[in-house]
Amino acid sequence: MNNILDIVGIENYIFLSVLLFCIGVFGVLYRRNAIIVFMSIEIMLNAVNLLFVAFSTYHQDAEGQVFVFFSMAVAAAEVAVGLAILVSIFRNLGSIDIANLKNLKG
Amino acid sequence: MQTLIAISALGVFCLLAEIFNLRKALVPVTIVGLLAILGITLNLWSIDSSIDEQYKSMIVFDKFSAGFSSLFIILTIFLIALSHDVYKDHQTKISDFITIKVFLLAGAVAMVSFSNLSMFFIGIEILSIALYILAASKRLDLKSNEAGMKYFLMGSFASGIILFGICLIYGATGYFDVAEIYALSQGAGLPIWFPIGITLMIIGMLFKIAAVPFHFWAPDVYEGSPAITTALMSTLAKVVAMATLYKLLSGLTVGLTYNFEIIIVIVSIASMTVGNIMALRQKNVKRMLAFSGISHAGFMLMALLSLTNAASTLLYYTSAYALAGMASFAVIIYVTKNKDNEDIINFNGLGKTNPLLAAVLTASLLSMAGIPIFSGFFAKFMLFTQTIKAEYLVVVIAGVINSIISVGYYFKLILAMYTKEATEEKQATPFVYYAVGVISIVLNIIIGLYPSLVTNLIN
Amino acid sequence: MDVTTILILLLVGAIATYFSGDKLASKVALFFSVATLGVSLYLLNEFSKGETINYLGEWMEYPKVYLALQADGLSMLMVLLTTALTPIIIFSSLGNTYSNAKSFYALVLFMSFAMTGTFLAVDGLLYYIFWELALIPIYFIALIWGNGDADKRKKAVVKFFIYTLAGSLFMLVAFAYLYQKTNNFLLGDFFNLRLSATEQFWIFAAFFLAYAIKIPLIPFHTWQAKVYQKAPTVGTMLLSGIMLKMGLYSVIRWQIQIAPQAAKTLMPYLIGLSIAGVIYGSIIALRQKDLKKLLAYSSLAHVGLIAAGCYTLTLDGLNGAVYQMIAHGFVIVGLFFVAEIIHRRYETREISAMGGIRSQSPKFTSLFMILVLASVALPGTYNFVGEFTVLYSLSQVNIWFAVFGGTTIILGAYYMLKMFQNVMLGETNTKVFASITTNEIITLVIIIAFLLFFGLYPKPITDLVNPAIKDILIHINR
Amino acid sequence: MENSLVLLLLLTPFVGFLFNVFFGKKISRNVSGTIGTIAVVVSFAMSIFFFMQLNQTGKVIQVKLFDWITVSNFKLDFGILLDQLSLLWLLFVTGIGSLIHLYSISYMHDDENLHKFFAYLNLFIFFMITLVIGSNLLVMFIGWEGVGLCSYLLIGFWHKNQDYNDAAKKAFIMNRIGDLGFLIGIFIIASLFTTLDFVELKEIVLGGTNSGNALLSVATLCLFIGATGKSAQLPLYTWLPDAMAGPTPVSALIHAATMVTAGIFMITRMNFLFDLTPYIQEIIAVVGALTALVAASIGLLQNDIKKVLAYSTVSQLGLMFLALGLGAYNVAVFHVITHAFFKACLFLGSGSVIHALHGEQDMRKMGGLRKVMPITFATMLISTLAISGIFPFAGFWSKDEILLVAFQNHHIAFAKVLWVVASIASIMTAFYMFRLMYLTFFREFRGTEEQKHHLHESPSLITFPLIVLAALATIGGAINLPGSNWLNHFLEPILVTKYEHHALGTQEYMLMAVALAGAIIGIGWAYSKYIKQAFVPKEDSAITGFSKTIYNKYYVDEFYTFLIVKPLNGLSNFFRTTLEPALGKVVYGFGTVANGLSNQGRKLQTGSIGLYLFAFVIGVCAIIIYLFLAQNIA
Repeated sequence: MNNILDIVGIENYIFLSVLLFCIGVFGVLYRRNAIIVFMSIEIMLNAVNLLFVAFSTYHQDAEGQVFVFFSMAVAAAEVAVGLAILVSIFRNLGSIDIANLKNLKG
Repeated sequence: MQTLIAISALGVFCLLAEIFNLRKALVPVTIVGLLAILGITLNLWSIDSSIDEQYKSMIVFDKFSAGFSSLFIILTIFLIALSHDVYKDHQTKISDFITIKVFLLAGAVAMVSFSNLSMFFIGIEILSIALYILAASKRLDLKSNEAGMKYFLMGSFASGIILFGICLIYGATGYFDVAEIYALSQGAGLPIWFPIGITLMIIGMLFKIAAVPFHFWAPDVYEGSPAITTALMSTLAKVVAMATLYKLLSGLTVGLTYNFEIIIVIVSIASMTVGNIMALRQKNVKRMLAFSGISHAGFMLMALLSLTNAASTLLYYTSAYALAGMASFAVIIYVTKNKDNEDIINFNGLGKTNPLLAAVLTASLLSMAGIPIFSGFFAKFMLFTQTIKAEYLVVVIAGVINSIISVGYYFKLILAMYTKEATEEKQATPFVYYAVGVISIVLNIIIGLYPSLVTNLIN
Repeated sequence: MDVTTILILLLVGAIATYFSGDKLASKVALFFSVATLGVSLYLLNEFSKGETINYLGEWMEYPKVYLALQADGLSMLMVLLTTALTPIIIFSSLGNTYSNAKSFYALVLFMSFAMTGTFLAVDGLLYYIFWELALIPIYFIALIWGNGDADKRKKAVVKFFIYTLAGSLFMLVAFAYLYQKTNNFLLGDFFNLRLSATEQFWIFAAFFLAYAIKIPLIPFHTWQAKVYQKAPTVGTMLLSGIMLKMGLYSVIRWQIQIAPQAAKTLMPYLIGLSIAGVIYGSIIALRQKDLKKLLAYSSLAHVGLIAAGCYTLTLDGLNGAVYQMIAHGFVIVGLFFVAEIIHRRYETREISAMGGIRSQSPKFTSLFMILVLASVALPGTYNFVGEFTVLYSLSQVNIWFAVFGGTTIILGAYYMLKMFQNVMLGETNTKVFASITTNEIITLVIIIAFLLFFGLYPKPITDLVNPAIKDILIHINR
Repeated sequence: MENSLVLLLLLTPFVGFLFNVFFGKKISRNVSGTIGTIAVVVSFAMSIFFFMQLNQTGKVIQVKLFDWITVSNFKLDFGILLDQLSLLWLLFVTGIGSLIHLYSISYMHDDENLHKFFAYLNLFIFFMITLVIGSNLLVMFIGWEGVGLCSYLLIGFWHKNQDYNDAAKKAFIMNRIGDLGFLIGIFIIASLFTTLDFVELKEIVLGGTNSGNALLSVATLCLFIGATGKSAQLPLYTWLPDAMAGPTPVSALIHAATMVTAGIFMITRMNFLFDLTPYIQEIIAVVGALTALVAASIGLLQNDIKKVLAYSTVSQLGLMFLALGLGAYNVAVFHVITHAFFKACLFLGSGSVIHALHGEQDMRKMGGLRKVMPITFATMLISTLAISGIFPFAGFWSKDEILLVAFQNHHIAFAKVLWVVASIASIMTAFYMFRLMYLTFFREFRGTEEQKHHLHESPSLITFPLIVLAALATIGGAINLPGSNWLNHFLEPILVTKYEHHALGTQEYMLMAVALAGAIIGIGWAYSKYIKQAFVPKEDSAITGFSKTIYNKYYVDEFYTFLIVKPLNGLSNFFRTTLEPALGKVVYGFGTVANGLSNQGRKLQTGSIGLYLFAFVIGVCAIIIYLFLAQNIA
């Protein structure tokens, strides 16, 4: 069977995932609710994952897709830790607004 | 490779120890285990830089990785030794902390011995996640939480960037295997996103070593985290990141392009200057050392300007820096143990109440400031010579000026210890602080007097 | 036996002193310093017999550093200056009691260890290490045992430390640069480099920064007066008696030899600057209210003249400079000790609070008088020999240098005699001046005897130094 | 043998010094004085011995003790040279020295630091001998500075009085100014001839053709500056009058007879050089004449008996320098010797007067001492006649010779002018000297009753030296009577330009007559004023007009203070209070700037994650963009 990329073209995948990535970045930059920030980060990571898959098809080898599994696992672990921290913050602070975290400065 | 396996095994053992109620014995056992592993690692010099067949294209355990791994192990030993006293109040969790540290070490070793980008990614994530946890490990302390959160957010952001970088490289070359990529990178005709990928990865690492302008997290996180975690970050984590960055660049590319060297030069100078200048007016010691760490990162970046032969110098600098840092943190942890903050005032009159620790701290600060016979001096000197050879005199001049500035704040601490009157009388000091402080500073001086001990490990 | 013995002895002495406890510390330190003096005299004898007392050993492979210790006439003389002054200084300090004496005397010995090393090392990095090491003990001595308001002192001392360190770091860069070319730090190999004019200029400048701050030459002298004033007298003696000479010695040993071309081109300006320092120091000394500060400025003037001698790059200039170093080393130590003697009795260094001491303590007065006369280079004292030679060399370069440099003869007499008059003469002081102790007399007499003897018979020193300087000139005029 | 004798000559005073320093306090007062005196007498004996020897053999004695200073192109040994000149000086230095020591035993008897006094005197003699017998310029310089030191010590001998100390300091520093000149001169000579040894120098100079060498003129000028310092010539003379703060024997020995003549000695030593530099000689002559005039004019109105003598010393020295400038070294030497006799006598006499009046020095409070102190009066009268140049006293011959050479000189265009100036000076001399005599010894006593009650002639220890000196002042002229000219012959080996002996013609007699007349006029003037009109000088406050200016020494001291001392101190203050802190601030400046930046920088570290991430992203973008641009440009 012939490669989907012959039809669509790898560039588009790249542009798409770059776009996604940037959306993630901006989300991280401009949202103050920790949960949403997490999600934005997830978007970034998934944008990359998407690209991985695209590339792996492009190169016709599986490594890329394997890597995606790695990264997903890692991301999950990360988020788990992140949420844990968030919980304790919520206990102490009663809010999950990252803008309130300004005790350490100077 | 044995090292990595052994470390992971040790980590697992620690977890089991929790189950079997071996908490008391945990610390000593772990230390012994690590010493054994150190032995194994050092033993590897008989087999010189050979890729381990069994894990083809995943792990390469050559002199570079062996050298740095041993440094990491030593540092971890110190940290674990300290944790015995630090965590004696919550014995229940001690095994967790130790386990995390051990796994963190595993991640670190993985980072300096990867031969495949996936390995590198996993390593760095193990390290980071462990650090997030440790940073936030004081659950009830808001500062600690904040530190953890900040570190987590920015860290995972950086991970995203790194991942993107890896992805682009993979896209450009079709390989995760370092050797393959290197081979390809020599030939022309790689798509534009290959250099972008490299750049993004480097930026990610620059974040990890807290180089300007990616340094903002460092002071806050250092200040907020528990002292022992700060110690870990400023010694182990920084060194790991630096080593990895070097390995990445030397592994993936045929030397840096001129433009990229310019960037390194700028970042290096900026880091030195910003770090030192900012440190001048800090009251909190941990924060001060965070900034000093930033400036040291700037120094270490010099090594990247002569990629081909700076490995030994880098190892030397990092060990000098890390040992001095470890010594100073041993003292800092002791002094600030029962304090609510780590301000310099707490060090007043230490010269009288506890001359030995004061001497240790003084020595370590002098080493960081780069005063002779302490290894810090030779480290700086080697960097300078190498950078002059690479014809980046301007960086050297900046470095010199910065070392002058740095004396300013290092000596604030010394002055406090020797000229101010003590606020409280001497309290009992657990032996371990003396042990860690003295041993590490002695090691520092020894490699100062015989740099070849370290420099000969690599090259 | 070679020169390492001296270093080892001093180092061991420092350690032994530290562990001997506060009671014994001063005695032990004194013992070791005297022993060192003995050893160095023995070595001098060996040296003059033509025995080789140098030491050359490997130290580091990378960077390539040798333990290269070499004693030619010049180094030998400077080492003797150090090992002779150290016991005198320690002995003079017996009259005081220091808290935590063991650390104090240990630091003193350690400092003299470092300075001796500086005078002996002919390997750039080794030399630099000693150079820096000498800084640390004096920093702590001045910081912890100094006098006056703690914060002011701290400010002065830290400034001193950072300032001198700043200077020397540039010297380090120069060494790093040279290391690129030779792949080791041996002075001998540095000579053989054919450095371009620009290289020489920059290297010379880097060295100059280090030395101008250490010596100090104007306008780099601002640390001096305050530190001299704040430091305990022992520290001041070490600083003014020996440490300044490190800078001047280094000018001869390193700076003008490694970059002779630059030295030659810059000569007029360097001499001009030094002489400006002479005049500046003398004038500013006229109106000092604090005895130690006055002496500080007087020594600023003197070292200015010495530096001028060094930069003439002539045989006489260098010889004279060396003579002056020795003479000044002794006389300034003596004078600071005099200040200390008065301080022990009057608890002040304010000149205005003194006066009318002569009628109470004629012995002390006479000794003080002789020191004053020595410092104004009266013929018959060794200072005259030095000053004459230096001024002569200046006159050979350009008569006007000699004229302006010579103003020190007039101004020196002016401020020293004025000081002497206000401190010692006049109506008998109401405060009782306890008669001077035997120890104090011995200390002063030793110094004076030295100055007078060599003032009349300088030949031994001349014969010791001359060959060394001749060799150096060969390197300069290569 | 000879060497040891030379050393004996040199070192006995030094031994005396050491002895008095270390044991003076323990032994009785008279003993220390006696020892001090003996020490000098021994040297005197030695001098005589060598003098005799030289007279018989005519062989100059040279002794090289040891190497001293070595510089690149020549060596300086510590050598001794006993030739006609040095022996001549030795004779009267040690001779008068011994007399004055003798005198001091009694004069200083009540002083607590008697032993110190003698120690210093001995030390002075030692250095003076060194100065005189040194075989090269630098050894001479040792003595040169040494005597300066002793003069410093002795002027400030009563150290509790800060004014005296000031005077001492002034003397030393003024001398130092000269010494710098001297040193520079030495340097130039050394670089020209690569030796400082007198004998060698003379050979080289006479051998080579250095005349007209500009540097040489500079050298001699510098030497002369040195001389002006030591011998109190314009413009450096002001220290000498102040030096009268010292005990009177000191004034007699150091500031009249011996030390102040060192300048003349040195120039005479170097006559072969000065002969080559006529311009400098002219300068010397002019300076000498002017000094003579100025000092004499100041002397006219002084009321302090010692001040009068001091100024007269300055003016006499001026005359000697005039002679030197005219190339008549032997005449200068002649006057040095006679002057030593009568001036020493005068000082000692005044000392005896002061002694009798318990320290009163103001002539306005004296008078009528003739009857109570006959010996003092007689001796002083003789000396006064001598200094005023009355026939046949010593001063007449020497001074007349000076005027003669001034009148007959053909090298200097304006020699006649100089002659006139000198003559006026000597008329003034006659005037103020007799003014002194009249005010002190004639008419009735003007002091307090209490003083009058204690008036007495001084003990024999004081009067004996007076008598001896007076005798010498009378007959001293014999050594160089126009007929015999023994001194001139004696000095011939030293001097290059032979002094032409002109037979005593009418001109000479005329000049003598004129000089004598001048002296008599002066005396008459004084007589009419102070005896006939019985005039007594007014109180200081009452003095007005030009005489006030003169009385205040033309305000030269004030002028110097204003011109040099004040600016110097001002500068010093400026440096201390303004420049130093400024320089300090510059250094601190770096630190301040850094700290300031630090404070600003800390504001950036707001703690807001958003900002941090923003900076992060900016950094990323910046780097990537830079790379792109660089790529495309390249």
